[in-house]
Amino acid sequence: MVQVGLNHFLIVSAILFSLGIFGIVTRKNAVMVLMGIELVLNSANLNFVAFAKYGNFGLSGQIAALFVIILAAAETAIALAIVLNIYKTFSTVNVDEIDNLKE
Amino acid sequence: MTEAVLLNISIAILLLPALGFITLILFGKRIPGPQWVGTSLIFLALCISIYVGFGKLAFYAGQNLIMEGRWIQILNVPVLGQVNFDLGIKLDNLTVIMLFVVNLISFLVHLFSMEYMRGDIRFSRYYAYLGIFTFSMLGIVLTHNILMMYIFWELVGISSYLLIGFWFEKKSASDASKKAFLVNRVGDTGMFIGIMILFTNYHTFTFDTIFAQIAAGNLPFHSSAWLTACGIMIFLGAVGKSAQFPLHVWLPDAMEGPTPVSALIHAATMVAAGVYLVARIFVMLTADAMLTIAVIGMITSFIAATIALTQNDIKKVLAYSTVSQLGYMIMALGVGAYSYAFFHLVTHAFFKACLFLGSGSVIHAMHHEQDLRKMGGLRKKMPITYYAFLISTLAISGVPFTSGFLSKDGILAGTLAFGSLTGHWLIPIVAFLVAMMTAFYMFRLVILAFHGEPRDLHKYEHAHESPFVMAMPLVLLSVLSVFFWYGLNPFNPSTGWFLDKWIKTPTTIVPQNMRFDFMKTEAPVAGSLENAKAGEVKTTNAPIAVGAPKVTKQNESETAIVHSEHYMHAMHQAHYPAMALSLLLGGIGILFSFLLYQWKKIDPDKLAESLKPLYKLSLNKWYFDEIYAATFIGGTLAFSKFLAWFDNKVVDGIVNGAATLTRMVSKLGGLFDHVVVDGFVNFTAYLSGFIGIFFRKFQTGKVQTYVVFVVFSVIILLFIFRPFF
Amino acid sequence: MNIYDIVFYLFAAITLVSAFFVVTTRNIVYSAFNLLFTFFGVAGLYVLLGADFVAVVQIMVYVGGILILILFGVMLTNKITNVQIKTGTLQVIPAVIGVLLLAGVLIFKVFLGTEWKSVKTDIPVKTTAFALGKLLITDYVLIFELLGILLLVVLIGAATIARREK
Amino acid sequence: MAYFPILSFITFLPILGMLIILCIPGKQEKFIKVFSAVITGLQVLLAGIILNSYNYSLPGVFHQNSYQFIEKFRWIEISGLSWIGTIKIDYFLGIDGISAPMVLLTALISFIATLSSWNISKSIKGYFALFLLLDAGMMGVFVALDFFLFYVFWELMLLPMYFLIGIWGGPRKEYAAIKFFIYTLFGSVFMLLVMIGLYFSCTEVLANGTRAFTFNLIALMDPKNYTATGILSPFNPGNLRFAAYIALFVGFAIKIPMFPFHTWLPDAHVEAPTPISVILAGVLLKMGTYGIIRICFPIFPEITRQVAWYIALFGAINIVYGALCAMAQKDFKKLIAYSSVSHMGYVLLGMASLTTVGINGAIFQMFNHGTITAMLFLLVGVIYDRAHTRGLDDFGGLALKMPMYAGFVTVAFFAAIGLPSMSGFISESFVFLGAFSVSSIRIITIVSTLGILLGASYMLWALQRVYLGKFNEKWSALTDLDAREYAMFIPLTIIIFILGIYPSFMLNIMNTSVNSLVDFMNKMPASFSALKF
Repeated sequence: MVQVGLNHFLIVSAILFSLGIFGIVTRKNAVMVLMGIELVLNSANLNFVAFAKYGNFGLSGQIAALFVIILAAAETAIALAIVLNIYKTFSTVNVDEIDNLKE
Repeated sequence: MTEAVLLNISIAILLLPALGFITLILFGKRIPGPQWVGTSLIFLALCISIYVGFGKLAFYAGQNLIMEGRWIQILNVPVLGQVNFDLGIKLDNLTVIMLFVVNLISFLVHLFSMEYMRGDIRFSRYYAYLGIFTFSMLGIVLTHNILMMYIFWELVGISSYLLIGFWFEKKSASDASKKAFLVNRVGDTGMFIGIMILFTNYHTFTFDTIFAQIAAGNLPFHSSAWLTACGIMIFLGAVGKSAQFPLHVWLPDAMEGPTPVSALIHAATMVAAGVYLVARIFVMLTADAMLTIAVIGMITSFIAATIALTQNDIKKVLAYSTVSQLGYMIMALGVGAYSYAFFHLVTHAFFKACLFLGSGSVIHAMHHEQDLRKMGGLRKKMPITYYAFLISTLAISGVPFTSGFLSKDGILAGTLAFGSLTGHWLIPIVAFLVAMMTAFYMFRLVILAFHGEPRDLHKYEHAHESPFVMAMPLVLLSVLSVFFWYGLNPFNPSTGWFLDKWIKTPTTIVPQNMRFDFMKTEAPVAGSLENAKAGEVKTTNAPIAVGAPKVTKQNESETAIVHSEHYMHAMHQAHYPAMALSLLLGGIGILFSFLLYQWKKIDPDKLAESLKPLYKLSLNKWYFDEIYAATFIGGTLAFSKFLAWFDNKVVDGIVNGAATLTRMVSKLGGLFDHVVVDGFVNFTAYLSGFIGIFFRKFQTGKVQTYVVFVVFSVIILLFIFRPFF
Repeated sequence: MNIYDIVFYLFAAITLVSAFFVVTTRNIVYSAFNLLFTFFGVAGLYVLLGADFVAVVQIMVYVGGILILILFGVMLTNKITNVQIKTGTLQVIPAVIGVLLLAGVLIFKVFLGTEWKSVKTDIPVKTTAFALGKLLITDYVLIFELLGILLLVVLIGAATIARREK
Repeated sequence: MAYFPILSFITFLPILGMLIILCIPGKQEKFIKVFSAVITGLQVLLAGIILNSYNYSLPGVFHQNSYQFIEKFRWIEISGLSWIGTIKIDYFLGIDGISAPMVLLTALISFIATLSSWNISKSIKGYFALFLLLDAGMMGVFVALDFFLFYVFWELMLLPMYFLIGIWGGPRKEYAAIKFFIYTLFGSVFMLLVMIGLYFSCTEVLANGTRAFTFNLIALMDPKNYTATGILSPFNPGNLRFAAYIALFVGFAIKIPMFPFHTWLPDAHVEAPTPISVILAGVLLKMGTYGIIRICFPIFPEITRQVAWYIALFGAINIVYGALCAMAQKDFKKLIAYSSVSHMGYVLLGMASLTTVGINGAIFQMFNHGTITAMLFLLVGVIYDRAHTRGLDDFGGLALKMPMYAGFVTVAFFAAIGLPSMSGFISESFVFLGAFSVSSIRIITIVSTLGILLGASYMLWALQRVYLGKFNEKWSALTDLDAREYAMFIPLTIIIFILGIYPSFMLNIMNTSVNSLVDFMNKMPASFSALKF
């Protein structure tokens, strides 16, 4: 078994990313979709940090990760506000029933 | 009296009837008394023609006067140089005599018609037609070239068409006029071919120039056969117009026209035009052509005479007698008795016109009854008509002291001489037979109409002598049928001025080896050669401007060289036997008719019964009409029907078939287009629609679906951009 | 296999397993709690990567902020009295295929297929907070300020959107 | 002479008239009719002016300088087309003795057809607009001296004719119109092919001394202008001149119409309205023979001499066949249509003689047939207007009821059967005299003289059936001619008689040109062999 290195982290990140995508795609509930997005963002952050360590980029990777976290928080706040609004409008948060984009 | 004056006033003779025609056709309905317009103009023409005739015969009897002017001129023709179509008139003795004859008879017919045609709904039109006819006939007589002759020939045809069909309401009249025109056209077509032969070789139509060329040895297409053919072709025109076998069928039918018209056209003038034409081309006829002509004339005279024996319609008898007499003249030309043929033409014109006008007078008196079987005894009611008719009948039967005796005897002598010289004895035999039959049927006519007891009392009661304008022409014409107008010797015309001074047989100009033996001359005739040279010079003269006609004089004595001594001798020898024989046979004929019809010694019906097949043949005119109807007319009509069918079904069928085929191909193409090409297009549309529908499924409006796409796209893009690891 | 490796695998396992449950559990509340473990796991991995400050921020922001927000969202949109808090799933099979493909591609094609120029550096065992703070107010000051404004806008915006309109 | 583009004027005047008519509201029917009559009348006037200032001594034919009223300038010029180089098409008009009678005829017949169009009731505006367009096309064909221009006018005439038959025609008008159109188009396609072939075989010296391909008909007549390798060049040993000649001839023969391409004619005539029949018989048929004389003969003289016998043969077939078919017809118009076939046979026969007299006769016959047949169709139109039937057996004795009409009928019929003193006689005689003088076609000519006889037969038979005999009481309501009809017939009658009595009137116009043409035809093959043809 090889020593844990960059690739290990990348693999973890990849799997996490995939799971996040899976969540986004499969779940009906808008909140669940939001959770999937958080997973994806986390996987991205993991990559940033991993490259920051192994890629000799100094701390810039970590800074980016920080920014992403901040954006994720903002995004979640806005998204949840929207979800609430949707719920008020459609009385549901199931995304498959909300297909107004179609028209 | 110069020649120019004579020529110019002859043009006036020609144009006066034309003037009458134009005036009457345009303003006829507005002119009161249209008959006076036509009659006075023709009277003027008659006076002038007498003047011309007198001037010509008295001062220029030995010369031909010619005036010509350019009609159509084609310059710079490749190879030929210059081609001229001339208009011209030629005054020779033949012409001036014919001018007089035509004008006189025309005038008398005009006069006669005033009473006869009074009250007809197209009275002015009738006089207009008479005018155009006289004009055309005079044109034939006057012209100096064969094209003009053809032109007037056709015009005569059309005027005869108009006059025969004058009462066109009658089907029979319009049929007859059509038949006359078409049968004439058959002959005319042949004549035109003859003209084409001449023009092709000589590039001119002028008789004298053509004859000069032939005399100089320049034969058509350098072949004597063509010369013969040319003569026969032109003779075909005469066959048509002079009602010769086999084109004689129109003339009896032409009696549907008014009777004065029959007198003018179908007895005296128009039908004589054929004889006149043959006389004009006489010099260029070869022995073969002449023999053909003689045989045709013989057949015609015989057939017509046999038919005339049994006809019951007064005009039909006269019509067939006319055909028979025309056959005589043609036969005379064929046997070389040129002068007697023309002589007979003139005498026949007078007595036949008299006979027709007499029959017109009878018909008029009998209220348009033409059947001989319903007449009889009219002698007492119509003495003037009777005596005029009788004199003419004597003339046509060849009784001495009449003009007919003189001319007929000459012809018989000619045939006899011909028979003795060439061995063609059939011709004189038939000629004498016909003379006998003529005497018989003419007296039959007279006896049935004028002698005996009236058979139709009702009509007889109303019959009356015709008024002056109808009687006067009869008297005049019967007087002209007496011998002393033509010569003082009542038994030998050749010493009279008519034949001695005026009419002479011209020398034929065909090569020696193509003549009858008796027409050969020992040495080439100097005059004709000289004439030939003169003719040649004339054609190369500087072109004459239209409107300034050239007048030439020709010395006739040079051209008028008579037959060889041999022939003259034979002719002289034949004269008295012929006279005796004709007198005998004529007497037998007259006697028979008296036996049959006057004294009733023999019952004609029984005779007819005993000779039934012959009688039927004669009565039905040898079935010529039926045969022609079955063969030529029926054949042409059937062929035209077939061709119309062929055209409609086959030719057009091919076209339509091609169209149908094209349409089928195009349908196939359309089908291909529809199924394959269009199918492909539709398939594409369907496919894109299908794809659209397919992709529409992805366009769900759901964010998640889009995410899926994004993911797949990313995968694909990754594969695309990073393929190598 | 040293202790570092063991810790890594531990955290990785926590992260992935809990993440798996996040996306597969039908009950939304369970998902939310599983998400908590995932965040922790990731935070642990950050630590292993020498990013202590980021790890702390991760826990504070995600666990303390975002997760709470999500729970609020769950609560507000699903009646708590409603027993059925489960959520349905969509397009599971294409999603599974797609995700497997994606994971495969990412792992084998991108990450393992790329020859990363990895530099083995020993990260000093000291906090990175100081250095990060320095970077934030020097090199990245503009972004830092912009993010501040963004957060303000989000604050107002979220409030506005979520506000019940009458 | 002060330069005045009189030919352009006479050609485009009707188009101008058409444009004006298109601007007039369709309800102004009377005005449209009068206006069209004025336009065509002006055309006659112009034709008269042309005739008046025509110089009889200039031959034309293949001397460009001796054409008259020439208008020539570059019309289309497209340069830089790879191997073709430059396409140059001239607007080139001019007349000589061959086209001058046709110009006169076109103007005259158009005017008379306009008068006879008075009874058209359907869509007056469209009718007269198309009619004038047709007029322009016909006139253009006769004055064009550039092959391309000729072709343009040829096609220009086709389309209005199609609509005039197809819209204003009788019961089977669509069939007839389509048949006419396809037939003619079929011919045009051949013509187009040959035209293009000739273009790429012949060059012309330009003003700047260089040579360029040309459509100029006069340049095409001169063998010196041909390139060594052109597909239709006489100097190319493998040239296709014979095939091209046949193709071109067929193109024209359809128009004549020559047996066996004649079947469109009876249909077109029967279905077309009277004035269109008049135009069709009077002018359109002449375009075929005109094309042969103007294009086939001088451009392919050596082949013309080779095939002259066949042309004569077809002429004779036309004469006899047409006459026999006419005899069997029951429809008056069809009878006259077939008589046209027969009469156009004379033109073919005369042309085939290649003699001055024959070709003079042929061109003269073209003119005479134009006037005589036009008159015949007008006469049929008169009873058709009144009785609405054309069956020959439906009538009888009309001469009693309509004597003036019957008078004109008699004149026209006798003119048609070539009675002397009427124009038809001169032309037919010339044709026969010319043809007979050529030994190879002598027998054919003799057979053709049957036409004289057969022509008289069917004409007189028809005359008898319709006009003579007992009056058919069914038609007692018929009236005699009115003033407008007199205005149509009197000029034609006068022309028929004048040209019959003094034919030099017309013969002088064409004579010089015909002589020149015959001379050219006779010499040309010799000079080809001198040029190693």
